[in-house]
Amino acid sequence: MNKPIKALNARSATGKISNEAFLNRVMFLVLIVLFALASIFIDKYFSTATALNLIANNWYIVILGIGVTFLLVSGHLDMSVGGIVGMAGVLSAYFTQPANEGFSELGQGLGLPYGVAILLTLLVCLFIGMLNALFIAKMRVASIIVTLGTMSIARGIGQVAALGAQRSAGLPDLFGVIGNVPLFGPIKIAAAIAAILVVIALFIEKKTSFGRRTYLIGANREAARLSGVKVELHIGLLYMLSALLAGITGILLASEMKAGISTRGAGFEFNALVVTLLGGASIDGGVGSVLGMVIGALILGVVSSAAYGLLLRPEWQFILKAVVTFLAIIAQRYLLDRRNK
Amino acid sequence: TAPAATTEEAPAAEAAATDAPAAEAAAPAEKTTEGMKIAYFVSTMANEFHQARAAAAIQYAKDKYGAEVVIMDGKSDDNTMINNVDMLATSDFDAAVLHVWQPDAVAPLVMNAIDSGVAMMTFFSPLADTGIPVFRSDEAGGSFAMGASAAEQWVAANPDKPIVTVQLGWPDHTEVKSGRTDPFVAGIESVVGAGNYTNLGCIDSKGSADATKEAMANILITNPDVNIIYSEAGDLTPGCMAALVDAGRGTMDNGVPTTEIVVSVDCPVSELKAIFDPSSSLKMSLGLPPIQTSEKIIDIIVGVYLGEIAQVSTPAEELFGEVYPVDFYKLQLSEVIAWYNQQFGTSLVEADILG
Amino acid sequence: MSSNCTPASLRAQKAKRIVKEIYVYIILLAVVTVLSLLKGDLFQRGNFLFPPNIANLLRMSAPILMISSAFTLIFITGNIDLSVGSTLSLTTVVHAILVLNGFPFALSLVIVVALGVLLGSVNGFLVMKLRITPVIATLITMNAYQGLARYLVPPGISSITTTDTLKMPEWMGHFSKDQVFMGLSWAFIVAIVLLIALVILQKRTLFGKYLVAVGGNRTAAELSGINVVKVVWGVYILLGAISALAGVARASYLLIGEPYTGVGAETEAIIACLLGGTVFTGGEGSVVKSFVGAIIIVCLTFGLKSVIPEYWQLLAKGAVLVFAVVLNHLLSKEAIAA
Amino acid sequence: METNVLQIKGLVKDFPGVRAVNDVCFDIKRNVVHCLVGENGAGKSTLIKILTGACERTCGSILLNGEEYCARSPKDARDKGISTLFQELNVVDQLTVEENLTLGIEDTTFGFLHKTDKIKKIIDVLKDLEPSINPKERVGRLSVAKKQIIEIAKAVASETEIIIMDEPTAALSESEIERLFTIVKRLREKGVTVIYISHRLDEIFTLGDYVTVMRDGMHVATKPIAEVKDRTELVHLMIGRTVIESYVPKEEQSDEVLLTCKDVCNHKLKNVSFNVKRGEIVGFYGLIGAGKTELARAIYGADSYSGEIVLKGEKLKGTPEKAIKAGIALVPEERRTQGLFTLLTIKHNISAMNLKKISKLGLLNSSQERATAKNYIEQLNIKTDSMDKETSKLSGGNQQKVVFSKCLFANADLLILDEPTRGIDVGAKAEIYAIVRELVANGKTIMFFSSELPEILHSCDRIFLLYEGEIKAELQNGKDIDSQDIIHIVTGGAAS
Ligand SMILES: Nc1ncnc2c1ncn2[C@@H]1O[C@H](COP(=O)(O)OP(=O)(O)OP(=O)(O)O)[C@@H](O)[C@H]1O
Ligand SMILES: Nc1ncnc2c1ncn2[C@@H]1O[C@H](COP(=O)(O)OP(=O)(O)OP(=O)(O)O)[C@@H](O)[C@H]1O
Ligand SMILES: [Mg+2]
Ligand SMILES: [Mg+2]
Repeated sequence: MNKPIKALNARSATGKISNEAFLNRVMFLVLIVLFALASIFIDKYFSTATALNLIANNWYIVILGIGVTFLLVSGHLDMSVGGIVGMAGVLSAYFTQPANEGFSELGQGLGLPYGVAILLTLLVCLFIGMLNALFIAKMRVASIIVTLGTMSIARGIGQVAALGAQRSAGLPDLFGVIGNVPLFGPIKIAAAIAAILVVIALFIEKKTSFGRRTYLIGANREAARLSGVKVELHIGLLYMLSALLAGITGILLASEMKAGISTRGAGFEFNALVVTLLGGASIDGGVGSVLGMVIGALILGVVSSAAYGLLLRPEWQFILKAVVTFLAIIAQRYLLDRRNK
Repeated sequence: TAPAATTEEAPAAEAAATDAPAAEAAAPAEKTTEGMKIAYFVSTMANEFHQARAAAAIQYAKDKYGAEVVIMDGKSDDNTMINNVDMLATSDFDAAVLHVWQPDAVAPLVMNAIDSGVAMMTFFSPLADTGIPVFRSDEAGGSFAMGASAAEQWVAANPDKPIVTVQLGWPDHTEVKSGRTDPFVAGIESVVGAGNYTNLGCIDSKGSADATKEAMANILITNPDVNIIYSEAGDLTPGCMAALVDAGRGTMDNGVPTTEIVVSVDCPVSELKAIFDPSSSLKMSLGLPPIQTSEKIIDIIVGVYLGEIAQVSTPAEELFGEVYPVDFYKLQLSEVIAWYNQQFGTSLVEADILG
Repeated sequence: MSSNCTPASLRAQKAKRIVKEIYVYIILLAVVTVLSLLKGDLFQRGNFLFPPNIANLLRMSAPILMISSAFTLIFITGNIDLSVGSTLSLTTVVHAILVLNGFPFALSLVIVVALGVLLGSVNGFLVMKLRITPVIATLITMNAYQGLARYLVPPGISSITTTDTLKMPEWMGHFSKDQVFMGLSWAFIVAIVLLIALVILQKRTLFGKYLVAVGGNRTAAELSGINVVKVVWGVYILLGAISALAGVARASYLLIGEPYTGVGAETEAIIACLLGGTVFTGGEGSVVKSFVGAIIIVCLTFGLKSVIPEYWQLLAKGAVLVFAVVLNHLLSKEAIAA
Repeated sequence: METNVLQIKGLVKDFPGVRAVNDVCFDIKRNVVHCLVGENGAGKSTLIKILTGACERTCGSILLNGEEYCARSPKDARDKGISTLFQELNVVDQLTVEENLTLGIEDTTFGFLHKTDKIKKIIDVLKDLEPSINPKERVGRLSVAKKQIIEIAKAVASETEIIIMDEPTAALSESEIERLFTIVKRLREKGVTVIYISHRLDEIFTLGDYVTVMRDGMHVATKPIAEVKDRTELVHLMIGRTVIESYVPKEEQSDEVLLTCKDVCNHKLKNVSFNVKRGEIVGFYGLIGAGKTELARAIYGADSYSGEIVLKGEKLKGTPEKAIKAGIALVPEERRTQGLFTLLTIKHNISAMNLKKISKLGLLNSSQERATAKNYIEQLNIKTDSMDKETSKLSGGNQQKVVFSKCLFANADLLILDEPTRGIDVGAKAEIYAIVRELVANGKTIMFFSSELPEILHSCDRIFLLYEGEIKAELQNGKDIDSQDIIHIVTGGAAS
């Protein structure tokens, strides 16, 4: 099928920086320029508060983006993350809600301690990840098809568990803590968790055999298998990792609003994919980086907040995201093309 | 606020009216409500008020009339709602209570269903063309009262900071506009007077907590001085509050507004907690009584079914239900709990709310 | 593989091939049987097979039937189009706007189908000319078209509908609602005609053969002088046009222009095609079976409506998709081994 | 009429970074078999692709029958009189034989297909080539060789003035090759010009009238075959140096059995049993489809099998990663799709099979990785200016050396080489043979799978002959080797 031009991830022959580092720098520049433009055209946009808000409001997409980046590098898509976010939120609430006296069916849960509820929720998320792993890694069905299915399954479980609504009644105060611990200014603990995860992911990506195997699989799955990489297991692990990260996101988001809402996370899968693509990853595998994804997330954040500031019409968001992704893909390809000539 | 049927629409309604008895004549002479089947439309079950309303309808219809209520969830989706109405004509239902967002689109289908002997009424949105009975809650009155109360509190605490208000919800929905958005702003205006406040308008938050959070966060970037916020549904409010907390706001100094006052709708238990927590900036919510609402609706539809209430009339018969604005500044917790327990069938005590 | 020639394994393979040919019909039969045994309130006297009920069901599902059968073609070429749902939404809205502003049906139909051609060719352009991977390219347009559809609806209302100054004409619903033949609507009849046309296209024309060639072995097709770009682009355009036709049908059914109406249509089309045994890697697929697959989905969606709560629907849909994937996998094992 | 059917003048083709065809000038006479030879990457296929319109030239001119010629697509080329049999298999599995034969040349009215005599004629050509193929059969169910034959039939049936064949015999059996030769000769009699590309130099001598040698995108020489003295001269022209000294099989063997296969069966293999001793080079020879690749992959654990494969006394568990752990490495048949990570750098390729060795607790040590890469680049003489160059930018031979490095770094005792010299030029081949010998000298054991008999005879101590998934004979290289016998056995005759 169509192969877009692919980038490399090391210093190139002539001693120039690698394509990946090059793209990251370009996208960082784009971020600065966009922020500057937004500051010129939007009153009160240029402020520390805005910058902090960008971080405070986009941490969830960064966490999801980590899993999606790894998968994209290995040549796979994950459209189920948004569904898992919704499901995890509802389940964590359901498991925690008191077991006996409920105000209504929606107030009645399993009455488990919060810690146990989190573990159990993450287990269910892992189960969805395993479904993905089974069908994609083992049966080799196209990842877009499988994950569209598991997206429905995950969100479906969330809807059934929340009876199509949300679970907020009777939740203990503890439920609302981890999503709301303030660090400084608007930055909450969730953002710090995202930052820590990013650092870990960067390390894994570049410095460990696990990360390397991900690139090997993305670059050539069959060669990787014949080189002794347990390809199916590895892809399976990546899907479970992605599901786990989505689960963590869902739990944090539920805690933040102190409610398990079954519609939460709708469209997050697209956002996660967009930021990863903005970061220079290619869907054909072998290329991409977590650092690029983080820059991509910030770009998307600037674009959507600027759109609100300018127009106050949310339908622009759809169009803008589409246009920005399109431009990013085309521009990155053009730049790499010229550079590698 | 009742939209009266215009004269040019009257002939259509009359035509329908003449059809209706014909259909009834075909049915068995004397009707009983025993075993009667009612399709009970709900625009979305993703809302606690609607869920409670649905549960109450099932219970009440069974206990009082021996009738069976089946919930038709519209899933916030026009296509689903319209499909559901379309299927009524060939269905096994004896009666249907509609709750749809596109009254114009379903009007012809409603006539079909009436022709095939299904008794019809509508909740929330009038189906003006059809002339079928409509039941609405008096949301406008409640919204107006809350707007006024919020404005009073803000002006008292922060006389130097002019009011900047924003509404989060559905800018494009006729009933939301006439029942919530506009009266709320009018309430504010009634306190401070025209021209003495800024209205950023109603921002579309696409009916989800996520979208509300995103919208609110972005509003705070460009309009950090916003101070009276009307979050127009219970399932949006968590998103609104999360964005405020993210921005280091969302709090109050022992009931005295410092950053903003947030007003909500539906008043689920979780909101009740926040409203009576003096350190949260969520201070009011428009309580709608689910049991009372449903009981009235079931009584009306049974009336229509038995022919006691006219199926169609010009203008359509419009009935109003009460609302209950829960207001930290105006009501005692004990009163609210009593109302809540009565309306939601719960057994809350003050300790549940105060933690 | 030539070595597997024992009579037993041959017989097993033949049996498998037969199962592969007919299973979609068996599933349909099973679904209908089960549904007619269940007593659902939505069915007259609880009978699913009550003809007006069936006619009703087919009337409202014409759009998804059209899209599913056409979707097969894009799968055959080994590509995918996630933007069909958004195309449906956008064209629904545009049709409603045109009709509201006094355009006659035929003119509006032509304009909207032309719009569909345009939207489809944008997809084709991104995929074939700019060589953006189909999933990404159509995910981009999926969002862009959805955004446009939303944008065309003026602020303050949620869909294109009768206003104070303009009234939706009374004929708006004719195409999808009038019962012209055995309770079926024009839209459904068009869907059937379309199905027949697509079958002929697939089986009897050069284009149909080239679809298989392109999906089966793209380089071979290129080297045989087939203009692969044109063929795939053509399928995207065809799919765009048919989605637009579906958009007209949907607008006519809803009597409004609803910008969210196509959400999830791509998933339904994918499920339908997979149930119909289409091979998503390209080269194989049957328009008729996808159509039957779509009917299965429609039956399940509406048939289960009053049997299980609405909020089970999504889970059920996901489960059916996974079921279809497994079925496809099991039945195509022979193809992989050969 | 011109004697030259085709005149190529100053033809240039640039790819980003590579000049694949560089100022090539030569003429092709009418009604001859004109062979084209050259190392891998010499630019043969690119030249062909320009001729057939599969890619555009950068500059230069081509005259067909004295008139300027430029094809926009393969179909256009065919219409103008040049049809082509491309290097890669180009059939559509999902279509029938008949549909494949007419692909791109169908008769239609208003876009609808209908049958004409043309189909019958093409099928006649096919029947002539291989009577056993049923035109209604789905191509996906046919063997690789039969697929190739379908393509040949299609090219032959097109009855153009010029037919180009780019390595047509790569997948054919001896008997099929013979039939092809007959057809090529018949075509020549009919006045067709055949441009024939092959790496098998014997075929050039058997079939060709003229030969053109290319090197590094440039034209080196064009001569009548009669004027070429022997293979050596041709090889000399191709690479500019002489190669391949003969191998003298080892006299004595170690007694230590390294690998034992007992009754190995799978979809292709039938009760394969043999053993390999430490320090040997064991050759496996058979025609395409004999099951060599399947055997290699089964031992490596890449394919499933029943039966027992024992390495150093321990039963192998049947996955590549376990095989590597046990001390086996495979140089796979298809370099680009199975051996190499073309997107990644040389460095990252070399370390891929043994990440453990350059890491501790899963943490990579990049200086160790660089040292490793440097070592192998020097040891195997990989021509590159940096170890950070992506392998897609290397030539075929150097790519194969990277694959070798990768396997060597896996530190295996037993190396399985499946067609290690397929598609690489003579010079690189010689280097590969040298590497193989050095490995054995260093105590490694080699299993050498090849469908080129000379190569097997040049390199191996012991030879197993495969036919239809079975081992038909075992030979000691050096003694009792009779090529006639071997061919007899691998084509299905009884062992003598
Ligand atoms: N699409 C392409 N992009 C970049 N370089 C290319 C491309 N196609 C071929 N090349 C380069 O052009 C040169 C000539 O390749 P070509 O395929 O013509 O060689 P060949 O003589 O046919 O080799 P072989 O014997 O392996 O078939 C090689 O260096 C190759 O890497
Ligand atoms: N169904 C198939 N589709 C495509 N290629 C196939 C198929 N089956 C086998 N092949 C390929 O055909 C070739 C012949 O297979 P096999 O392993 O049996 O013979 P071999 O003796 O190893 O031949 P080779 O000289 O090609 O290695 C191999 O390259 C194999 O990968
Ligand atoms: Mg070549
Ligand atoms: Mg082989």
